[in-house]
Amino acid sequence: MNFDYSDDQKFLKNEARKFLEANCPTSRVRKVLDDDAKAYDEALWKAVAEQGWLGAAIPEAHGGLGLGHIELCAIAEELGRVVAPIPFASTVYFLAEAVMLAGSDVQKAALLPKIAAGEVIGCVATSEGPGVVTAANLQATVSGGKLSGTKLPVTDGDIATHALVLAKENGQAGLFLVDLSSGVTREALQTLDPTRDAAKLTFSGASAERLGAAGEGLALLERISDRAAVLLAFEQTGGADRALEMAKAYALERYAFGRVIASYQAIKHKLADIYVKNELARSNAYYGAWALNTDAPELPVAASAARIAASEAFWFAAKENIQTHGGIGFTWEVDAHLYYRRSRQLALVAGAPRVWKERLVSQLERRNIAA
Amino acid sequence: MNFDYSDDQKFLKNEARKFLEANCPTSRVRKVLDDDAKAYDEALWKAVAEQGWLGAAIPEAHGGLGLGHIELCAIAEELGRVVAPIPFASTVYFLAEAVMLAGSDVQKAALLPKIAAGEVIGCVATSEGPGVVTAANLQATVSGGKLSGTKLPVTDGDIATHALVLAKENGQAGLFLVDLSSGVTREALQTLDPTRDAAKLTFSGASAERLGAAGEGLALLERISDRAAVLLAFEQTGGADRALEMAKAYALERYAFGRVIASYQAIKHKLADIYVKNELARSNAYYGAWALNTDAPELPVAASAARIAASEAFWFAAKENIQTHGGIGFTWEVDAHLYYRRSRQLALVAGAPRVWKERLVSQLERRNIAA
Amino acid sequence: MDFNDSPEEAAYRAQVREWLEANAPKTPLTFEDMEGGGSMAASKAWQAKKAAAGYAQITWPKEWGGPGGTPIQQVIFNTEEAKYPIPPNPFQIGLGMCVPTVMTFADEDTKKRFVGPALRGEEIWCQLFSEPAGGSDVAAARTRAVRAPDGSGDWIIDGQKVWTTGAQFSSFGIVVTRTDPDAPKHKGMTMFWVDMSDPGIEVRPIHQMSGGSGFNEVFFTGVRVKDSQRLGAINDGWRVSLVTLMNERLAVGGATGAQWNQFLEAARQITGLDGAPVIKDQAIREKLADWYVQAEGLKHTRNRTMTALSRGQTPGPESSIGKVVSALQMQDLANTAVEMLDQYGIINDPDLAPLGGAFHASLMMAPGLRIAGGTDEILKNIIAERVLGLPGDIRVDKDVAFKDLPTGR
Amino acid sequence: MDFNDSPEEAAYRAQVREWLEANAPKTPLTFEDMEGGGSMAASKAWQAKKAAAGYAQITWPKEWGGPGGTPIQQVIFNTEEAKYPIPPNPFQIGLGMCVPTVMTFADEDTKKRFVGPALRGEEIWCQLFSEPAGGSDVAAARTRAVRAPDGSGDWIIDGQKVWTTGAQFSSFGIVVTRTDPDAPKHKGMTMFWVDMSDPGIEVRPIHQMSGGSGFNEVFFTGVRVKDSQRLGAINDGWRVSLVTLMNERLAVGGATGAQWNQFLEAARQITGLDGAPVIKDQAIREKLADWYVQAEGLKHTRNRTMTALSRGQTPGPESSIGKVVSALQMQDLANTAVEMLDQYGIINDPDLAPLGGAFHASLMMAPGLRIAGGTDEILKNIIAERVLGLPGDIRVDKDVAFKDLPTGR
Repeated sequence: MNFDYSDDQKFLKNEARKFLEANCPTSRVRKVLDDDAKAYDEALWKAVAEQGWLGAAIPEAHGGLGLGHIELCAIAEELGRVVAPIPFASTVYFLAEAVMLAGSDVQKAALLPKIAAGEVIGCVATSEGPGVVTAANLQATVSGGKLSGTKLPVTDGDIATHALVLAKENGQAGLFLVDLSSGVTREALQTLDPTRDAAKLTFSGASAERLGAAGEGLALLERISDRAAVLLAFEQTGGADRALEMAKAYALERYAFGRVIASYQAIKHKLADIYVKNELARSNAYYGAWALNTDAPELPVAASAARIAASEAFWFAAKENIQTHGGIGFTWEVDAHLYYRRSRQLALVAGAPRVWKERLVSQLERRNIAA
Repeated sequence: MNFDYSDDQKFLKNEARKFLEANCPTSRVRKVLDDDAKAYDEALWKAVAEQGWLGAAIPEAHGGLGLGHIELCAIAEELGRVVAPIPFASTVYFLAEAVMLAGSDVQKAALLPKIAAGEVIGCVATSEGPGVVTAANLQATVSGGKLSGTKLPVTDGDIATHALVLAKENGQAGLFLVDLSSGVTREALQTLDPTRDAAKLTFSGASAERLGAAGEGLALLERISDRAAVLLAFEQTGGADRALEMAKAYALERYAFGRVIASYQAIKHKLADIYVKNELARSNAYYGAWALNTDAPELPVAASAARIAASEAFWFAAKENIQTHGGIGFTWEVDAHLYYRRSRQLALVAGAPRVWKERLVSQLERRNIAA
Repeated sequence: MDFNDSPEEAAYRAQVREWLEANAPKTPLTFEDMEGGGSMAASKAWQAKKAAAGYAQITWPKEWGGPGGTPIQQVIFNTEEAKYPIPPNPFQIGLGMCVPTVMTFADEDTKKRFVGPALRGEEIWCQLFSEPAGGSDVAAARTRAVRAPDGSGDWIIDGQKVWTTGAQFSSFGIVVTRTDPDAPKHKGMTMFWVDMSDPGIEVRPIHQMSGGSGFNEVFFTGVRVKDSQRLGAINDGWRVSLVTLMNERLAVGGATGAQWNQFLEAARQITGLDGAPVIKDQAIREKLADWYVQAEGLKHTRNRTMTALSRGQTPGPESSIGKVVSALQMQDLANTAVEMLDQYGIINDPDLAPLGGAFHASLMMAPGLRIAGGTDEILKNIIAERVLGLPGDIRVDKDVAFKDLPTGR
Repeated sequence: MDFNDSPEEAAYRAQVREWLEANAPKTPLTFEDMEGGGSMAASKAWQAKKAAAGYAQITWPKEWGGPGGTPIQQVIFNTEEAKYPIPPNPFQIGLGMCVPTVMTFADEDTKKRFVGPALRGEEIWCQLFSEPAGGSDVAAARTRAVRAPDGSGDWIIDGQKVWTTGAQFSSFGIVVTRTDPDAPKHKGMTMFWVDMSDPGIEVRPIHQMSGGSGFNEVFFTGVRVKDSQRLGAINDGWRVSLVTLMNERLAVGGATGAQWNQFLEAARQITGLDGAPVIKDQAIREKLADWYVQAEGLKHTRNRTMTALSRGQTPGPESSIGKVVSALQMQDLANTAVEMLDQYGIINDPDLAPLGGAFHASLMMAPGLRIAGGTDEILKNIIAERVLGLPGDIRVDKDVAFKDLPTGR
């Protein structure tokens, strides 16, 4: 039984924590929060590229470190702790994973080294409006290799160089790799987490290369989303842990009625509840990491469970962290709301938890029939 | 604004409480619980009839007290407090209400005085198996005024003289009044609340008179159920209040670590949570009572809300009452489990809360469109 | 059990309706109206009109300038008034809590000076109790008041208050200060009224995570007040503050933010899991049912409270459950609505988000609503102790000199 | 991150598998087998076999008759053993808690007398700590032990214990008594071992709401024990009991009762709101997802615990979350299943209810599971204090003579 980070992985994780504590304090995050014109922290992005993190799971042959996905999970957890304001998920969890999973040799050679070097920023453009995108309501269209249509919201759409776009081709949903250097107009969107910007992208004849087979765009998107979901679950777990730490630290230093508030059962049990949810999320995330790293057939189920547990845990931790802080907790000056916002951003960016619950149960139904 | 019992109603309620404290201590309830052969407390049933409660809402012309439904609600609340082991709901909330609502003059004259006198016991036979009964899966059939089919569970089916039976006639669902003196075999069922017995009824040519118009059985059953739901909500609220009182009394006398356990926030907040749910249930029940008493068009919505709130409140109060008691709470000797059982019996007897939630929301949808 | 007025109530309601129809504004303020203090001017004008007609503080006795009416009359007036597009009411904390405290403890001249202008909306009051070191714990006040060294009998106040609603537009405030740090915490406080324009008082708005700034910090730096501004005896400020807090108006207000019916409307229009509108989703339907039942429960709980008032009784403890239920519902409903939008849920631009971003606004307001005016935890303590009669939390700070109490930030 | 054995673990597992295949029962006990004490006889026979082969208490040192193995070896053995239809294990409380306490505090002769028979399953032990007046509060014990008046040095024990698992078939027990009521509660207790067949000890089963009787009350009436049966010093019983409680075995066990997959199966077969199977109901599906995710979370939390054992580390605090999650889930899942049956849900006859009444059994067991072995509230306190390092609850009973403490029933 070996169901934890190895010593090497723990070392890497620890180094990542130290690096981010030095390079991504919340004062840096607030620069992106407070400045509408600033979509991400460019300096941090460069530094992270220099650390090699963008290519952690990219093979050495393509300019990456070739470490594997457990190491990437460890990094994701640390990025989540510090609510890093960079397009890491869009670029690494989605674009790089998509290219590694379904890209041609040419595409891999062209994109992966640039991703590892921080020269390419990715984004995922699937949503076109309120609610769930389906094969039936999908509007964007690719014809003759040219994409037209409107996508919103697209996280990191305002700064991305490349997009994964869900669109119809010959009436069937496909997933396309789109170079954003032309044929697209971008409009910044106002979102609930200004530390992670999003845009509306309007395509008018942008060049689009299909990934995977014709008509299998939704299936491929699910496979990519499974991979991203595991990595996002680590970011969420990291965020949830940090929220718990903040709540605990405050509860231990704040006095009410002559006692630290951490001595009241209402607070003790609240923090215990957060702890329990966080540990369940961590355990589910570990199993997702194992499935991702070994490309196990359990990945879709494991990824769904990891995403559901992590989304729930981060939301609970983020909102009860504010509650534990009392009045000061809902002020702009205190960092608690950064985690509240990020918990919502991460829960929605790859599809809402309820969508994942449905995915999970349909798979359990099939598995139970098969068993 | 006059949204509470009147002084007269409070007096009646208080008298009912005193009567039941004297005549229905839990030692009496346990006689039915522990004795498989005992389906109800016959002496209590007779005493309750003598009090006139069975005919509280039955017009004087039909042998009742003609008091109105608010008074019946007050009595229901008190019966709920003492988990009375008698077929009051089956007889009064269902059978009497059904006859008053849809019975012919002949039926009213024949049944209502006997109900008021305690000579008739009713039951409702709709369910035929696990899950929701629908027009499509209904099997019992009436042909030429004769009923065949199997119904289970039928609460009080082993002691009832008359049944309300949902059955098909000419392919359409109808609601029938069935005299149980012949054409039926009864088999006692083992249920989760042995203080309220139930049976399986197998009909083979029992005489059945249709209530209401042909093919409108489900609609009529809904109207009757709305009325019963309000009355049941008062029973449930009464039970929930008693469970809270038990929890509070125990918490104030039980010491742990040198303090009464009522001084721990975990217990204080638990009891506060029960209190909040109970008050929300009471307020919803009052609105249901108003709608029932005035035959208001709001009744279906008000009854649904009353039933949902009361079912939830009683369940929560009953289970957290056990929890507050700690070890002794889950022993047979302590009365907490009587309320736990009854909370489940009452939540299921007129359809599970989720069925009522669906009814509520479909009505809100229609209302919202109409508005 | 009905919703009818008694004959007296019906008569009062008819009189109120007639007066409102003749006097209340018929159109909401426009954005232009509200600019440059226009909103406050409208509020003050409406308050003056109400005061002149005896509708400003209906339950106030004649000696305080009120008509000496009943609580149910106040409720009737509020209900009828709410049917008109009246301007905001910034007077409630002053009239409901501060001025009654002044009335109770001040001398005749002071009463004469303050009651009229407050009632007519000419002067607004704020309540300066909470401090950074003690939110719910009013007796943790550290703001010092010491006698001026010049022997004048004046007091010098130094310290900081926080969560002060309306401080930026208040003329006066009542402030709890620490006058004897050697006494136990409840026995060394003194209350004063202060002129908010005095030198040394600085008001800074608090920037909330929702973007709003409804609260302020108030800094006292060497603020000099006369001994005649003292309310109650020296070191008796805790008892005085209890009078203020007991005057908190009945919590008959409803929840704010987006409600179940708005959710239902939105759910009709959003694509769900299988391409059908999300309102067809049974998980969503059950949540809707729960919210509806809670909201109806609160509404009819308020009806029970009003019934007690109508019968001349003191409302039962059921009136205390409102905020603890509605704030949590607000957070859950808003979050469910945002998640129902799926990826689109991150967009909170009022031009793009459903209902002009009302769900998103609720999501950002809810954490504050769960805290302001008593946290969920404090409210449950209050229900447990005052309603159910359970013991108070064990107090370790009762018999210790204030200065020796452990403190954090 | 993988689920593989280390080479040493793989070798041990292979050895265990070989032994089990040669020695473990291959068919479950029939009802006939179990009658008339047959179940207990089978349990004892299997325990004796394991003891002879060095698999009874794998981590016990050689001086106690064990093989001196590692915790992960015990886990491996348990995992492999669970694949066979082995009889119930009534030895765990004795071997896991009581006997180690005896080993720690008793003299060499006592050790020699007790260790072998216990290890071989010949003698069963029970733990007599809880009392009616103090469930979670072991130090509230009122059962008195006083010196016999005859000067023999013997002790006379009077009082009542409760929640004693296995008392009815135990040969011996360890009992916490009050020996100095004038001392503070933690400082006046003394521990003894007792022979359960001694006159004056009466065992009565506790009838639970679920119908079961897994626990007992044990009454002590003038029970005479020798001073040599004392474990540890006089009035040092609290420290001795801590040793017992620290020996509580690792909570690596799973939840009992009906699980999500049984719910899923049942939901396929039951008619839902619109006549379709209830599994199509999205509210039910979301609940299923939540239960699955919780159950998987617990399963993989146990994997993390085992990883720590495998690495020779002390497992982290995550192992403490199991029961608080699974007991609540059991109650919620069972109740949802029963409600899913609609009116039919009241029927708990195993011949008629789904899964032989398993959901109904869970519904009646869950309240006990949420309490036995530490209530939800006590477990959350433990997580808050031992895992998160938050302060303990304020204690009012530390420095007061036991006889002066307020008590209820």
